[in-house]
Amino acid sequence: MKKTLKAFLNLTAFELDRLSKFLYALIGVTLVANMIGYVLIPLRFTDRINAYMVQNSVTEQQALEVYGELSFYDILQTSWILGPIALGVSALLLYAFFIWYREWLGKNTFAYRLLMLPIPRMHIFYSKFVVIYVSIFTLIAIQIVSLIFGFNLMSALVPSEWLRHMSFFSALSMHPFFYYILPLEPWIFLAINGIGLVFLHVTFTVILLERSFSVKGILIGITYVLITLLIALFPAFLPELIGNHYYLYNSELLILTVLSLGLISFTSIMISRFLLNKKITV
Amino acid sequence: MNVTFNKRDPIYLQVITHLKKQMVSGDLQPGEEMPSRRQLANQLKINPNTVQRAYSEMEEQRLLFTETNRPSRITEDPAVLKQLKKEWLNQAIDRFVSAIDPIDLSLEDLMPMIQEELSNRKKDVK
Amino acid sequence: MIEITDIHKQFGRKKVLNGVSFTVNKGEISCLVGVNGVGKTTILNAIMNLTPLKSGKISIDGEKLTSSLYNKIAFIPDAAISLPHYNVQESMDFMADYYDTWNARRAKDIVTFFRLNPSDKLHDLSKGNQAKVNLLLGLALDVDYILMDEPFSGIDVFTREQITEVFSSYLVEDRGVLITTHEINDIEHLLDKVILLDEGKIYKEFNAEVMRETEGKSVIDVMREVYNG
Amino acid sequence: MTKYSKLFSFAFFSIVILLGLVFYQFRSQESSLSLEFYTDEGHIDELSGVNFTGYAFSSTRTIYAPHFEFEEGEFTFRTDQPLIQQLDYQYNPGMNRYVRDYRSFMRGKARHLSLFTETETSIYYTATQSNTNWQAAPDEHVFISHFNKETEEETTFEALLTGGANHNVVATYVDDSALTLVTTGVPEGNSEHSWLIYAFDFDQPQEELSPVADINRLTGSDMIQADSSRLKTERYIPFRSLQTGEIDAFGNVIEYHIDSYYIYDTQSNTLKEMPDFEEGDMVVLSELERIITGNIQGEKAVWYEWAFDTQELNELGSTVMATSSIGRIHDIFPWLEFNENIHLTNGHLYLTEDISIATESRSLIQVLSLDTMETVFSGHIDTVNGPQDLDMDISIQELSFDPSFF
Repeated sequence: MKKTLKAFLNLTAFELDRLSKFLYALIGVTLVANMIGYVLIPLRFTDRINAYMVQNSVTEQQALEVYGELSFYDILQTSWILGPIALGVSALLLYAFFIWYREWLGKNTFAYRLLMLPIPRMHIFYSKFVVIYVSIFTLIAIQIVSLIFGFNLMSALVPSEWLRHMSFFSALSMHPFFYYILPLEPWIFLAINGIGLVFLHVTFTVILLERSFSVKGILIGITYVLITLLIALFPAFLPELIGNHYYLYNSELLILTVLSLGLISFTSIMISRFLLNKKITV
Repeated sequence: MNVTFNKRDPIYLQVITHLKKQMVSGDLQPGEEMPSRRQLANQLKINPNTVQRAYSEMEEQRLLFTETNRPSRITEDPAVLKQLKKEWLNQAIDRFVSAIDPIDLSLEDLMPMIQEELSNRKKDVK
Repeated sequence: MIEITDIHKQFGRKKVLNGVSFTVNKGEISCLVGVNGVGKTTILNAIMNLTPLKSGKISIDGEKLTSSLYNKIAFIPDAAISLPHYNVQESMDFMADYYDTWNARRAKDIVTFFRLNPSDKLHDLSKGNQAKVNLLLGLALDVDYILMDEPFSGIDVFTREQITEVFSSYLVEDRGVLITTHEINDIEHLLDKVILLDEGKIYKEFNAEVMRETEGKSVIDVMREVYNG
Repeated sequence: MTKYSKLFSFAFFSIVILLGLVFYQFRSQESSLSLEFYTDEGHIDELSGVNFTGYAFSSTRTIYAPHFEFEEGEFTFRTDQPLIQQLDYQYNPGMNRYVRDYRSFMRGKARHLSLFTETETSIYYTATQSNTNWQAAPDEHVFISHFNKETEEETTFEALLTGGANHNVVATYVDDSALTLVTTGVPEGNSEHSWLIYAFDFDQPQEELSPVADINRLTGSDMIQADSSRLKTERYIPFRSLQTGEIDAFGNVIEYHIDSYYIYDTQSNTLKEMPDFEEGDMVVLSELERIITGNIQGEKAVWYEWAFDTQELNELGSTVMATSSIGRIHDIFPWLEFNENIHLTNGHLYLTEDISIATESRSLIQVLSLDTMETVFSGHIDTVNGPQDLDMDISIQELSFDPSFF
């Protein structure tokens, strides 16, 4: 038991090592773009207010009435902040595919090495999975650190009378992106990550289907995705099917949803295991 | 020690012939330890199982002997060695005679030629 | 003993293996011979559980294929199987991390024997040296069986000699070895068993030495009969 | 160990930061919000049996709008409840109580308080299929259920409502075994919605019900509102008619005027118009056999009891209202019901209003006794810190009564 755990950690650390440069690049882009946003937006705002005050020879108060006070939310809405997040999300999504396909790419068929390791092959599956999740959380954590820094930077760059009275968390929770991505509401955060987890399991399964059956595998994969969608959405459609929206309590629908997502995850793992052990081709 | 084997004859026979020649020539002295089959296989770049078979065959012919847990050695039995030399000579004479048989030459004519060839070879060696 | 019983394999509609059975014994060097595309690599992949079969059975010392198999068999494929940005030492460390059967002393010997430099990066190595690294990573494992796929393909003559030496060295001593090749010349003297594949079936399976002794034919002679006749 | 250092440091970093954010957010919420009543008059005990839900929204303190519930004199926040309970939460205290206490009876029943009538021993539920199936068109079939609180037995009848189409049950009044169904529907031979009254008796259940009254036809008005009774054990049901007032440039009505108040007697199935007051606002309420009407001018209200048979107005006395508008909201939109902020139960009037304090608002509640003509309770809800809490809006949303207290 201890030996397989060590092998799993080895493999996970190894996978992370292969991913780290990519992750550093994403972190770099995020931090640089964020910093630009944190400085540029407040400066542009103060410039505008000052210019307006000079041009129209009015007081601060009047200028603020025209432009409104600056809030952290205004900064959050710019693509300096949202851009890197969108980039990170799509990059990791692509990486979820790349993390498998790279083993077969090029002259180096590293799939040979991985599949011939004297450890359960599902370790490969789980290690790739864990590494993607570690990357997601690392990016989120970096984003949080950056946001805290940015909030303080903005407060330092702009006179406090020019700032709208809005707390750090109010600004974040007002923004749908951050509301869902950051752990502001623990249940929402867990739900989003739970859905992400199931999504990743299904994605991996589809990749393994393709790797095992090639073109036929893609068709099976699409069918599998449709079936999982059907299962996942089944609880949502259940009230319509029963013809009574109050027959099941919301809590029961949630439990059903959790169960169906769990079922999808479990099936995906079982299918992946079967494919990795019996059907995969190098 | 480089030996070229032909591909159509069993290699173990070719190995035996090679070893016999060394015994006859004195390259392998009576009582001398033989290399392990692995070493010999590696020297000759052949399969160790083939060497094994050659060794077994030679043991049967009592050219080699093995004491438990020791490497095989060349026989020290003078009768066997004598027999080997005799056999080797017989074979050589047999081949030589059948080769020159078609040429009509008397033994007297032949002797100086053989003598000359032998002395040439010895010079080459020197 | 690796036991291969009546295996069938199909790629699309093309039947590649059509009822192939043979065994690989410990202490023997066996060779799968056949022209390219005859399914030699597929058989090795199947033994290593790297490709599914349509039907048939493969067992290693009477056991089914599982991941614990890889503590018994090493496979040296005809492709680089370490990361290109790794150097030789890192590649060896990777193996040592996972394999209980990794024999560091033997690995060191092989590095010396092949005159490899542990700090060389794999993507800088010549094709011959890459093949040597592949051999190193497989041969340094204390396993009972070694499979090699086309160990000589596309390799210069000197490297080829070095690799040939491996087969008569202690590195494969007492192990069961299965090689695939379409170039038999260099290794003919080294083989115990020859398995000739043709059109998805075993055309002939024989002991090379017995063939020479009883029929006076070299392996090449037999191959000529099969592929030309 | 160095081999794992990257993995462990990434994992450690993200866990610390994520937990740190959760903790930081928890800290920055200061003490979690807690509410209490600030009593101006009387005693809070007067609110036992009164339950309500509402929200306390702050744009600076919290990241969400916490819904609270006031039940048995205690404030609880929705987010303080276990997750399962939060999910099943209804923004109505009566529904929450039903779901909690009669979970299996409530299964499959629409969560609109107006469809339920509760007495000390029973709960009645009247609904059409469209109440529970949002895809179904309003239809003529009503399901009438009776639930015995003691035996937990449920009896259900299905009846066909004739004389109209597209029915929507608005309220069901109960008197022993006799039910009075108040619905809106399109009467036969008409294209406009109308208030139709049906009668149903549990002792003699009929499969087909025909309307016993058409309020719109009786009043001659096509804009009618019904009293939003919480208990529905009254004999008399107040209705009122509206007139369109101001119309904007696009032809949209932006104001309505109250036209007249009517009282419907569920026993004689007759409708009578009430006399208007010359001046001031008029309020009409009923409880059991009583009809109460109030004439309010500013903060002074004069209360009368109106006899349905003799149509006599009998003055009860006068009270002081907490504000000049409490209990009466004048919405632009003609809702189905009126008296949303004033309720008569057990001889007491319960009035609510959101009052402004600077930029924020607080909810006010006043309880008047019609027996003593005294304010037995008056107070407002605020945070424990009081009005210095900035940007805090506190509002009562739904109020209901637990009949077991009266």
